[in-house]
Amino acid sequence: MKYAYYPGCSLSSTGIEYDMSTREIAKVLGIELWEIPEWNCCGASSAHLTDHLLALALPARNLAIAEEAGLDVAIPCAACYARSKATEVAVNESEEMKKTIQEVIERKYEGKSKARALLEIIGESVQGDHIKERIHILLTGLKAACYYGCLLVRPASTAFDDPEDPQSMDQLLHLFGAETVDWSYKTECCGASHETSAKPEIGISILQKIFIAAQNAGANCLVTACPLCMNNLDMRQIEVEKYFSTKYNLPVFYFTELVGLALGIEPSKLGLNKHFVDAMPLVQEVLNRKGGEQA
Amino acid sequence: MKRVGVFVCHCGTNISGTVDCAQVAEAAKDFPNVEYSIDYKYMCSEPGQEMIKKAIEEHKLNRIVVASCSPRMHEPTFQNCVERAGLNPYYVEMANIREHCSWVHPNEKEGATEKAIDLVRMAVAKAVRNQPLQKTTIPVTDRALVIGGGIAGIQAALDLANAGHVVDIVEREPSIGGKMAQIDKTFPTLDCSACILTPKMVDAAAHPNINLLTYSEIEKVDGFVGNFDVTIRQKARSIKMDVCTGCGICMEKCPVKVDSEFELGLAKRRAIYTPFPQAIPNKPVIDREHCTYFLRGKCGICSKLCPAGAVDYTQQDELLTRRYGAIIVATGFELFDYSVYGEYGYGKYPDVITGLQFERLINASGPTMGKLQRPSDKKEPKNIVIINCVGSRDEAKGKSYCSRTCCMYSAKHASLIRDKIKDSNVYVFYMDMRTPGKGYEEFYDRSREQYGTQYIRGRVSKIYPLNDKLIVRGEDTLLSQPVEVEADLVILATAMVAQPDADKLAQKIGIGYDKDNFYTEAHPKLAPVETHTQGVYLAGACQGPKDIPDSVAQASAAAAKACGLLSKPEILTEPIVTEVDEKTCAGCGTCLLICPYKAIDLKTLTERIAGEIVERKVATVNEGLCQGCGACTVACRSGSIYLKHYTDEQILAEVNALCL
Amino acid sequence: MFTVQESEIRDLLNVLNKEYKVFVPAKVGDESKFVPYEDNVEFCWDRNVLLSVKDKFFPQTEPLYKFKTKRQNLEIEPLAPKDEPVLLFGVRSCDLQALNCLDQVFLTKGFVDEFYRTKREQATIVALGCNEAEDTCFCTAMGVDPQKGHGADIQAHWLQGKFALEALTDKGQKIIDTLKSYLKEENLEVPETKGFQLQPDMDGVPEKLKGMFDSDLWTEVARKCLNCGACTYICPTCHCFDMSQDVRGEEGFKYRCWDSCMFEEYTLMAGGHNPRPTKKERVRNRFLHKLCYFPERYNMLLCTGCGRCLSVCPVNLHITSIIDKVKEAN
Amino acid sequence: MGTMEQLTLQLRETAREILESKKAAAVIGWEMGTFWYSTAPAILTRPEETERLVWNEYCLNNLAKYLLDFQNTDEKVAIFARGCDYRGINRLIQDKQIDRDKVLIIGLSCPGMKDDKKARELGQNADIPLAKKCEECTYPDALAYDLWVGEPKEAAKPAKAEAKVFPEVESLEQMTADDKYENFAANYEKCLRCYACRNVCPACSCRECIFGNSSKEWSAKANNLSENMFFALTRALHVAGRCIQCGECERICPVNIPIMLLNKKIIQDIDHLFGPYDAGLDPEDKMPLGSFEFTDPEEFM
Amino acid sequence: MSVNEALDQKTPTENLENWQPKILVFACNWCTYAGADLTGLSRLQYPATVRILRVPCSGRVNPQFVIKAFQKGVDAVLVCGCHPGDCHYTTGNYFTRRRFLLMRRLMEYIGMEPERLQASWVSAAEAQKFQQLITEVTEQIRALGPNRKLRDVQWEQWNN
Repeated sequence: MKYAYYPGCSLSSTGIEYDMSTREIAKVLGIELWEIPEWNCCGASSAHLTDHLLALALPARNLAIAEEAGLDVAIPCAACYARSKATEVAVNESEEMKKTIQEVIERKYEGKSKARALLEIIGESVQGDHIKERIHILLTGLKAACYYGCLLVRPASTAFDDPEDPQSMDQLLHLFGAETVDWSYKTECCGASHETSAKPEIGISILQKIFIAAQNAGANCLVTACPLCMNNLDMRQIEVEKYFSTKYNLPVFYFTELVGLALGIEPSKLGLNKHFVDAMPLVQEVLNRKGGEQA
Repeated sequence: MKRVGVFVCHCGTNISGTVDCAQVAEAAKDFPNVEYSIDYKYMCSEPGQEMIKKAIEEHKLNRIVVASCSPRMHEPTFQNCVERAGLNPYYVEMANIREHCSWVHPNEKEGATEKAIDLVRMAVAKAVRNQPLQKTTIPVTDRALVIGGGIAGIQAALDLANAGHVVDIVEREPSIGGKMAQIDKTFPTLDCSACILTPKMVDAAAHPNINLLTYSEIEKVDGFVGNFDVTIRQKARSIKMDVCTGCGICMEKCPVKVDSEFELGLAKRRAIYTPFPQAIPNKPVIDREHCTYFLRGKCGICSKLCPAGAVDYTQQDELLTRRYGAIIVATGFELFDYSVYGEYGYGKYPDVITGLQFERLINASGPTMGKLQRPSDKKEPKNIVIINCVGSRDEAKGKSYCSRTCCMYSAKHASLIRDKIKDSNVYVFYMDMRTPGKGYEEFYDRSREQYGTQYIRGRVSKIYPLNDKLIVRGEDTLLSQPVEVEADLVILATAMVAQPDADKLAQKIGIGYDKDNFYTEAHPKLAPVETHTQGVYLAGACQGPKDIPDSVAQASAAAAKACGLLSKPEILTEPIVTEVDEKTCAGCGTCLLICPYKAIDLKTLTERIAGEIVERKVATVNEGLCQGCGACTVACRSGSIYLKHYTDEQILAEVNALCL
Repeated sequence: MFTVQESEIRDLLNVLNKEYKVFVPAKVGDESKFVPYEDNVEFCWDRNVLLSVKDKFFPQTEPLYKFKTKRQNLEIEPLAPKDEPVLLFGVRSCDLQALNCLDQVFLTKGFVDEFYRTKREQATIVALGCNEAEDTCFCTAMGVDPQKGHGADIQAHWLQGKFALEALTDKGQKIIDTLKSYLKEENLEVPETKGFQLQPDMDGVPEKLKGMFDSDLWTEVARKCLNCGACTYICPTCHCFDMSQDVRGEEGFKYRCWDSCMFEEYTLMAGGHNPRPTKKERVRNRFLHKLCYFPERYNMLLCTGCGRCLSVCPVNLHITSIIDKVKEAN
Repeated sequence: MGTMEQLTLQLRETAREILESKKAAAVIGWEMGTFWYSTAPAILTRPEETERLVWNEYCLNNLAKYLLDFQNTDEKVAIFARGCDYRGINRLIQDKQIDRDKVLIIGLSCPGMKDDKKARELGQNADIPLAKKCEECTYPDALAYDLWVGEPKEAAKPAKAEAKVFPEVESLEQMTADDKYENFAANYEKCLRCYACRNVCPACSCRECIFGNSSKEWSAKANNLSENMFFALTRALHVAGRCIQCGECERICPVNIPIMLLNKKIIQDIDHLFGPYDAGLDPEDKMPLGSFEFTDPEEFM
Repeated sequence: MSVNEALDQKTPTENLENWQPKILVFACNWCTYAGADLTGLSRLQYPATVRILRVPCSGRVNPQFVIKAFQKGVDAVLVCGCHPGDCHYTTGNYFTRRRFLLMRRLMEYIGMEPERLQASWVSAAEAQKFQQLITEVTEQIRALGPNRKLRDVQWEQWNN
């Protein structure tokens, strides 16, 4: 299967591990990723706060290039995916909006090339038993709290999973032998940009609720599919621990990193060594178990 | 020989102000078949009508054309006038030269007069072709059927019975009482629901004119107003009603325990059961799906223990067909299935219950004998959250309409809890408080001020369990900040929806229903309890969400309407109905597809054709059902079915007259 | 015999057109019929026209008189038939024989139809011989000479690219005299018409048919008939008509229009009884009328073998096979 | 021996066996007509008559409507059925004029019949084109049958339904209003009102047609352009949603009026307005003008 | 005598100015007829070119009446009824909608100007809409001039 690949700004910077692990597991899973040449920023939250047409036009250019190549677009980051999906729906729903967008980006975009979340694509590509031979090690010992965040499965009308109780990441990890916990903060807000705003304590209290819920559910790590969630959960975990003088020690993974691990890809290639909350001990633990329970 | 009289009315100056009535009358003289033509100031007045009568005698007229106002206004007047002069009322034709002519062409005098002449010419052409029509009578069987034994059905039946009519109540459950029997107190007076309901149930059971057909369903409805042939399926109770004394021994000893529908899953019942203690008839029923005897042929304890020997496993469903003059549909409502809401836990959390389940918990004859306790751990709840508009006013996942009653019964629940558990905190999440009835606003004020219920205007976005509590996250739009309540119990005020099989019953009876499967009334303001099908009336929540006072009011209204119908041995039917020319009808059945009233059927005709006895199918119209819309006449290619008073020839005559 | 080159026929017709309203057989779309002569007309000399000249004398719809009713009294205003000298150029023998049949009906036995008569008198007919028969033709079997038109004023032949004219009546002679300048006196040999595929043997058939009213031949024959009116409306000899009126208020026109014995309403009586209720009776009546009743009354067959009914009938029900079956019937 | 000759023998054998064993009171097929290019419907009741049956490239007539002649007998009637006959039979069943269990359908695989009028012009050994109606045929074979003549064939499923478009209707639609009217008037100026198109049409099964009954005042017996157009438009409306596109009306019109132009226009409009629909495929389906949808297109708001 | 020559006698094209279009309106008794009454009650004006023919339901209007009307010399036909869903007989106008969706396309197909056959749902309360509708249709038909198509001119042809 071939997809146009839209990494987005985070995956070229703070979310580099997401990009590295995505490319690695794509190779193994036989998914060809064609990075959109000169892709432009998707506008994320800042665009649609300022101008509706701008918010729709920015992702439209990327989709248009993908459409010229006849490919759907694989989008790892939840925010880029949400914005691209909004554009695709807007163009398909109203002829008149399609015309205005085409004028603005000076390209043809008919809405045929679809914006697809990477989680959805990977979920589909591992169906069927051909994946069994590819698994090198089972992720036994991992008790993951899958954290979908606010954008990935909303709005309900275009979501690819249940907005209240999403299961796609849980099922994916089960395939690779990981255990996931049932907890109620799957789709709660991660504080987004509040940390950097005037009142960081709002963000910190939101994060604290997530960590407590995950701990109560018995999880020993968090798994996410959005660089901003990763940013807050991983980077700010220490800050929250200091603020509330408590210890969570919950490493945070991108689901692509765990899939890579299970496929036997070398941890450093997946960027597992780049986390703030040191993830290596847990990774090592899982790897050590490798001897016993080979798939 | 057709002799037409034309009478042009001035209507004071309403018509003559623009139309030259004398010229119209003059012009009408040389229309074909016109014998007499006159214009006069007020045709509809007493002298005007006298003039018509005199002209009929003098000139032996047998067709009358009145050029005046709209027939929707004075057609009956002139029809009666002509009838008094001994002429068939359907020989009258009106030309609307006021609303459609003089009033709308004030400064085109010449054009208006010419138009008036044209309209009179059309009316004359039609009148000449009009046939005498007689209003036919159809017999009315003096017996009413009430479908549904809830408060609405019971009230309607009592009113009809007290008016001296025989009434059958058909109730699907083993006992009458409906949803009201499950309710603890009723707003706004907080008087006990059973106390005001059970007496009426007893009256209904005891009333000589009322027959209760419980544990029965409607199988088929044929016929038409005054003559509905209804087939009722009396499901086998496996109990001989006449022998059973209702002592209840069987119910104690039956080994099988099953979720009680009446208790909404909060308590169990036996395989042989009565839904609730005050059930009427207070005789049990065997639930054959769960009774061991019926499943594996063993047990039979109840029949052994029954002192009166009333248990009879061999009983079968019985089909009973009776003829009724009128039908009152009072099948009530069902609660919205809130499991579509992931926000409230998809129905997984035991301590999230519906308003009706709460009514059972707090009801003295309920599973907990009125002691409010959490279904999960039976503890007494302290913090209770009530959420309004669950499923109502929500086009995305629920129903678009407001269910009218939830605000009031949520206020009632809050007051009851606060009254029962003094140190409890009750939070009600609402969007708008709707208190339309008498004493309703005061009741809401009392629940807030006197009972101390805390009303939070905002939606609940999520409920999730934390240890043994339920965290209710919502928003207070008045304080514009998020709100979180650690609740012990959450009560959802779910929407009122139509019964799941409401559309099937509607199709059986032949009445309309809307997109939410509530039955459609003939006219929302002018005929709220009637339906488009003559003789079928509506009462209670089956017509739309409503509370007990409105249901009872509608029940009495429907009973009054039914009395109006049943009080007469026969009723007159409108003669403008269709008729079939059996000689040319080929029995193709296309008209059957068109008729909205199922008034047309195919019958077999035996006749001699070219020396052979032959049987063939032809259409036949049931004059009682046909409302005279005429849609079938257009579908009939050979013109074999025609609408009296609006036949093809009559309408063509008008079209031809238009262009002479 | 006088001849004119085919190429000059248009000039000849133009001359005639000055004095008469000339009609010529022409191809119009997929059909062929007699149309008033104009320069751009596409002639149809090689075969007989589909629509015969019947409707020039007996039009499908013809107003007879105008009436006005006022209360009880009635005024009738007859419609004067238009006097318009007409010349039909190129009428085949079978159609002329058909015209002869119509003459019997409309002009003899003590009743003369004025409308028909005036049109018949005003018409000058130039017959045209047939060189080659179509597959559906069988006029010789019906006693019609394809090379000699009955009752024509001039007999023409289309031979070797020329038209040979021969006067049969003094009216025809006068016309030939007026056209002298175009004509050359020469005698051409008129060949015998060939190519007849159908040769029904008519002798004894009318008498035999007298006794065959109840034969079940008719049930068999009528099974496939659709009972449409195509054969009767295309047949040059069928002459049945119905009367109707076009009324506007108190005035109206009474008019005559073709009717077909194949239609159920044709014999439907007021009370609803129909002496010919099914298509068997109607098909039987049509053939008996043509081959038995008409000869009995006018001793002339009411079928001239033009073959139009055969080419038009949707179910290939044709008179020659009926004649053969009648011959075979015992 | 071409397959058609073999099939003719099988046809006769099947018919003879049916009549002898009294499985059906009559067999409806085709027999040779006067000329090599003409055939005619044959309604046979005696076994020896089955020798007349034929199956060649000129079996053009639609046989379905002859079943109406057997309405009053309660024995079965056998009928050879190509695709258009089968749709005609369903048309009569859906109009309740015959019932399915009184008809013995003998399916035939139809190769498409030749144009008999062209055959008469071009002669025997010329290359004769298919009849117009067979060129446009969408269902050459019966979709359901009791017997089958020729090599067994599993019943074809109805084609994937999508809205049909007819080129000649499209081209007519482009013309200006006056040209369209002139074309329409020129066609119906020729009409003789012989009603052959009505009598052959399986969708026209009224006991008494309004055009055959002057008491109905719908039409005058006079033959003028206006009345002819009224007849044409009314018949088009009467068969709307019911015409099975057998093309017989156009084929047998004595004056070659392109009658199907009206029917095809209505069929095309029905497909686009109410969803693709082929009349006469299944007697149980809903006739477009005998039903409605709440979501029908709305142009009159 | 061609169609057009005959018609010239009937409506000579010279004096087109004082020619009044003749428009036939089929109005259903429960909605549009009542709406027209309301237009009168509210004294809203519209041109006197329209003749309203009352039918019980728009479902009663046979498309053959429309052809007959054009034959007799009407210049335009308007079929009016209740809005779908409001029909007094519950489903009458749903059939009207299907019949006249087809009929309008058929008439346009044979060359009739689309403005000459229109359909519109007018409820008993839409007096304004009825007035506007009649005014608009009248202007459209005045622009088109008298209708020559489908006209029965036999009467004129026989008269001279």
